[in-house]
Amino acid sequence: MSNHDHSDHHFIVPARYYVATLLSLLVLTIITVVVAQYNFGGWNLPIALLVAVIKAGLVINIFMGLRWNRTFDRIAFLGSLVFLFIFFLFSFSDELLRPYRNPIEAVHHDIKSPVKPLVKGAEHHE
Amino acid sequence: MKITEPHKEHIVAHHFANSKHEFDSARLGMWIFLVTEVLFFGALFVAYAFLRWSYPEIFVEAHHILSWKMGALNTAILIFSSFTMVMAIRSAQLNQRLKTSLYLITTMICAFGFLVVKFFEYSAKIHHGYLPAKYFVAHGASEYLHLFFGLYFTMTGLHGIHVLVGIGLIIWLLLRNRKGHFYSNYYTPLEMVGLYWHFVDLVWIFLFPLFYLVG
Amino acid sequence: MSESVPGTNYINAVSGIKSWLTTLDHKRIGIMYLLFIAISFGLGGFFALALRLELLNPGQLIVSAKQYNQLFTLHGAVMVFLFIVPSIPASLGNFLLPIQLGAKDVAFPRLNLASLYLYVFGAAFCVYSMVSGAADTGWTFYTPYSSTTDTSVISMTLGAFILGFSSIFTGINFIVTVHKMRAPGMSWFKLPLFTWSLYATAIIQVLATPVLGITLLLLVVERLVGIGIFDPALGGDPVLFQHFFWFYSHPAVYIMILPAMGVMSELVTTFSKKNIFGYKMVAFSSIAIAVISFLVWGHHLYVSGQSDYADMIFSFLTYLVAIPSAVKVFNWIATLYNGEIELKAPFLYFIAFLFLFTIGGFTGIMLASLSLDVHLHDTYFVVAHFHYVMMGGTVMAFLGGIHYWWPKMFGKMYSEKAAVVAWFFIMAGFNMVFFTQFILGTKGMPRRYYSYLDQFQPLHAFSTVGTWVLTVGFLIMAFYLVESLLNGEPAGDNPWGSLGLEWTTQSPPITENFADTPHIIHGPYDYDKVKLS
Amino acid sequence: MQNKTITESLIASNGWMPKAASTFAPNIDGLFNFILYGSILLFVGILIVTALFIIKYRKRPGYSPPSGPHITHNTFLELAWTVPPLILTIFIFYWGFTGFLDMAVAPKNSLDISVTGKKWMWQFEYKNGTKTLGEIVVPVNTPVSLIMSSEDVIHSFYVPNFRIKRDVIPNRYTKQWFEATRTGTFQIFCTEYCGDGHSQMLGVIRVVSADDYEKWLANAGSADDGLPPEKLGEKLYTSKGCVACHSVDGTNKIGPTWKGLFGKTRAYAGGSTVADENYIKESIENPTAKVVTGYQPVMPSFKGLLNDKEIAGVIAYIKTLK
Repeated sequence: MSNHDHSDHHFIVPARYYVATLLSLLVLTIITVVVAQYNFGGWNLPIALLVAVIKAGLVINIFMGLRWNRTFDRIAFLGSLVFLFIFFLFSFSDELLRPYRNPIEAVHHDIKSPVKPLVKGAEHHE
Repeated sequence: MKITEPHKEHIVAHHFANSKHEFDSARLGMWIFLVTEVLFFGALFVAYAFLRWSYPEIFVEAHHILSWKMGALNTAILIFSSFTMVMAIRSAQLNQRLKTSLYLITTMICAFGFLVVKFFEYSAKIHHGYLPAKYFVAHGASEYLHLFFGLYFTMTGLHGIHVLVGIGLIIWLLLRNRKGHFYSNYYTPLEMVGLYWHFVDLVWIFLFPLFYLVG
Repeated sequence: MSESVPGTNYINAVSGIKSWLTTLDHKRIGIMYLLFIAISFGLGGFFALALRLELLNPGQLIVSAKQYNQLFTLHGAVMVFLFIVPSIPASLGNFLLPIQLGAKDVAFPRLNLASLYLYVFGAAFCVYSMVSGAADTGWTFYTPYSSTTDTSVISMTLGAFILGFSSIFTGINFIVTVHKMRAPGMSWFKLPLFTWSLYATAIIQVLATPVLGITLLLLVVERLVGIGIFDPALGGDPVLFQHFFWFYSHPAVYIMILPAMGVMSELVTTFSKKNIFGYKMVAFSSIAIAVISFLVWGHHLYVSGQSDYADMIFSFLTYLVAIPSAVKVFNWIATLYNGEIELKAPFLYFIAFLFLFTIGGFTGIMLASLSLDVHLHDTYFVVAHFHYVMMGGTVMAFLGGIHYWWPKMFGKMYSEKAAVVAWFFIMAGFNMVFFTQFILGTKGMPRRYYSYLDQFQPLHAFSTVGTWVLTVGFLIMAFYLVESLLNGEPAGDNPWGSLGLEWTTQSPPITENFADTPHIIHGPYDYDKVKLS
Repeated sequence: MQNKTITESLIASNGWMPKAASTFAPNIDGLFNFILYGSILLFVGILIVTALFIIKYRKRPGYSPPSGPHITHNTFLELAWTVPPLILTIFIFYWGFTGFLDMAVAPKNSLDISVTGKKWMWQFEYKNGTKTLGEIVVPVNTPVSLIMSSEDVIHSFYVPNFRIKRDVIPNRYTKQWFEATRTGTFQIFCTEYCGDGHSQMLGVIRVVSADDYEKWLANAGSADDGLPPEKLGEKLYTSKGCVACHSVDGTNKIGPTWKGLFGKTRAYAGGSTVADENYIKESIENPTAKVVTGYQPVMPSFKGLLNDKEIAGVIAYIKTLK
């Protein structure tokens, strides 16, 4: 078996890519910190997540080299995100949809205190 | 370290055709391992989402307790260490053994720095009793705040364990690089540990805003 | 290389215990897995016998309620985590996957050995749990029971956690091996269907097992420090645990059954000397099953307080996953058409699978139905259903695979007559045990009951007697297989006249599998195009 | 099993399912039979074809299989065994789904009963404050809503004759309704594994006529006034669920047996005492105060569930068990 195949198969990424990525990541970190000092109400989470996703994209594509990688590595990694999303979506569909049919089933109560009987004056909850 | 000493020729394992075959296989294996890691941490993020949905108020309260400055510092440290990691690999690709070692050492110092900051954060929380339910003794906290800290310690703790493992792997790389194992045609372990280390960075990129910034 | 010495093979190439413990040869690792899996099966079977014996009559017979609960927990945990999940992939798969691809080894032999050691390490945790106040949570570890009971839950959970990583390592190895280690000419559509099924299995192992890992880890942390995510007393949601658990454990069912389906495709082609009907359909349905299996876990939660809308989505998707499985069954039967069928022992297990798995499938249709499942959920009907699928499906295919590849693995034949006798005992015993439980279940007998209403006793007793018949079958099998190892006739390289690549090398194979790297020209089942000399 | 209240036999029925007793049952049984007979038909078909092939194409002297390329594809056949099953399963899905929706929504005028599951008993409470243990009485042909919750782990409320089952969860309410179609006494099981007493966590539903129900509700709790104390105690032993954990014949269950209990010296962590009236009363109202060595502190408090007269009855009953 040929042990030494010196074919030039390793693509060497120019250092400026790495430096630019580092600087972008640091700038994005500063942005997300600064933005967090202001309150955008319901938009706080989406904004923070958007910045995090951009940062993650940079790390994955440049530092981890997925940009220059074989197709299957990409499919595998994107696949993991798809399945994670399925997990999130389906388990959340349960939690989010619970109140709609029997509103009482979405009520959390404290089990440390004895179960409060609902009977007295209990109305129908549909 | 004597950098004049020639590198050691890598011998391709008997079941691979050539070193490219070996490298590609190893990298595919590593990516698939990272896939499992995505699901591993991802499940915790799903748990996070559930708690956030059920008890939004504890996240507001907790975000005043955590120090975003410490978190931001750690973010910068990890990002920088990711940078030094790719530079270490790049140096190996260019047969610059000394530089490889220097970059690896910088990465390791960053990793230790991260853990030191974490140590101070943890001790402050422990001191004030912000702990998971069984040990939660903080005063004036809302009823379910312990849930936040249960999750906080689980997620950052698991991430911290990954950092520790990373440090071990970097030490191993340093030892091997000293023996001259890595050169332009063979740097597979560097690449693998690099991918792992970037993943650790990636997890922190999400942990930081979700725990420290968004209240 | 070793072909210069005639009679050398992977077993006798090097000798000594140490050479086995440090081996990187996928075949030796596969054989060691086979040994440990057989031991686990014996252990799990012992627990099953004990708990069935206890159920011979209502009230106490041999163990207390708590011991009974521990018994069924151990039976489930051992059978699931130590036996059936690794069964076909880690033993037969490890042995055969590289040979079927024409490779010298799996992509990462050291990772393969690490997976074996993790398996043993995880098993040690489980055994520790058994001797230190065995867990009594059921293998499902539902919170809050599992986070509050005083038995040894943590060690059992950590054991399963470690076994999960063993399974992940096998999965990673198989995916890379299939992608990277195929011999020249071995295109994707020349892959044997067993390999396809292992590939689909590996996808599930890699994607689902980490979630089990984190779930069990959270349970351990829950017990140690009380993070409260799953504990209602602390503000958590116990139904969320069920989502976490079944996100792994439903796809895990397909980790168990997909390799079995792969074995079936190999058996039906070899013993009918026919090309498989609908190769691409069978191959793609493996992948389809693997993917859809991630979308159906909520059908375990119809009555658990899950939202009705989620119930609806999960029920619908569950019916979709039934179709590819049914298609496979039809394809196998169509393959028999115009064949030249030999009723050898491995083929008997093909028939057993077809018979039992189909019953398991039809009862699955009942359980997937929303309104009907309300009545059947958590009764003996469910117990019977998954035993028909897991034991009637996976175990039968596993036994078929062992009988089929035994000559290749050890170079020796077993007694065909004894194999037929054992098969009859196993089939009779199995149906006695579990068909009875369908009746019990529809009548309303709940599962995991230590004691029961007097009216159920005749059925329970019949089921218990069935376990004894089943045991006789397995004892006969153990006897003739050991006998074969000691005094078996030499098998020859290709006793079944199969076209599979694994049958072109010697029995048992040499360490490097093939003297020369094979070049693949024909498909794995081209019985119409290739005439064997 | 020592459940003394006789419930209707689940085994004795013509079909596979127990005898139906709720409005849901006919639809569910219909679906069951549809799948069952459809499956049998298909299964027999599969078996016959397989058997025919094996017989016809078995290797034997004088037989050689047809030569020529093998058939590996047949679009019509493949569509034929993919599409009709798909349509059939979607039909089955629809049937099960609509049946399930009927079970999910209770009619507006339903009678509410609160159900509490705890290790290992079922406790029921009516709107007028009447509490019962291990037994509910409901009127026939009336929709009844059960609003359920648990005090410890997950339980599941299952009545085979009604075809209803729903998990009972510690920090949430779950709801299940039914309408009984005939009078009788039916079995309640717990079907979510909940520990040592899981198989003893039973109960009964007594379905009575509307008149009897009104009478029962008006007299509930006072109907036993005429009984002598030890008879009252014996009755309470089963009706309040003591039977789940305590035997009266000396066998060891989850709790100590009552046989010969009275007057015996009981050792517990941190001391011992003679089992007299006060000890038994304390053990009923505050069971975890003095847990006899070798047993788990799992008994729930019966404070408020038994009045003084009833406690006296239980003590009197225990005294008779020599």
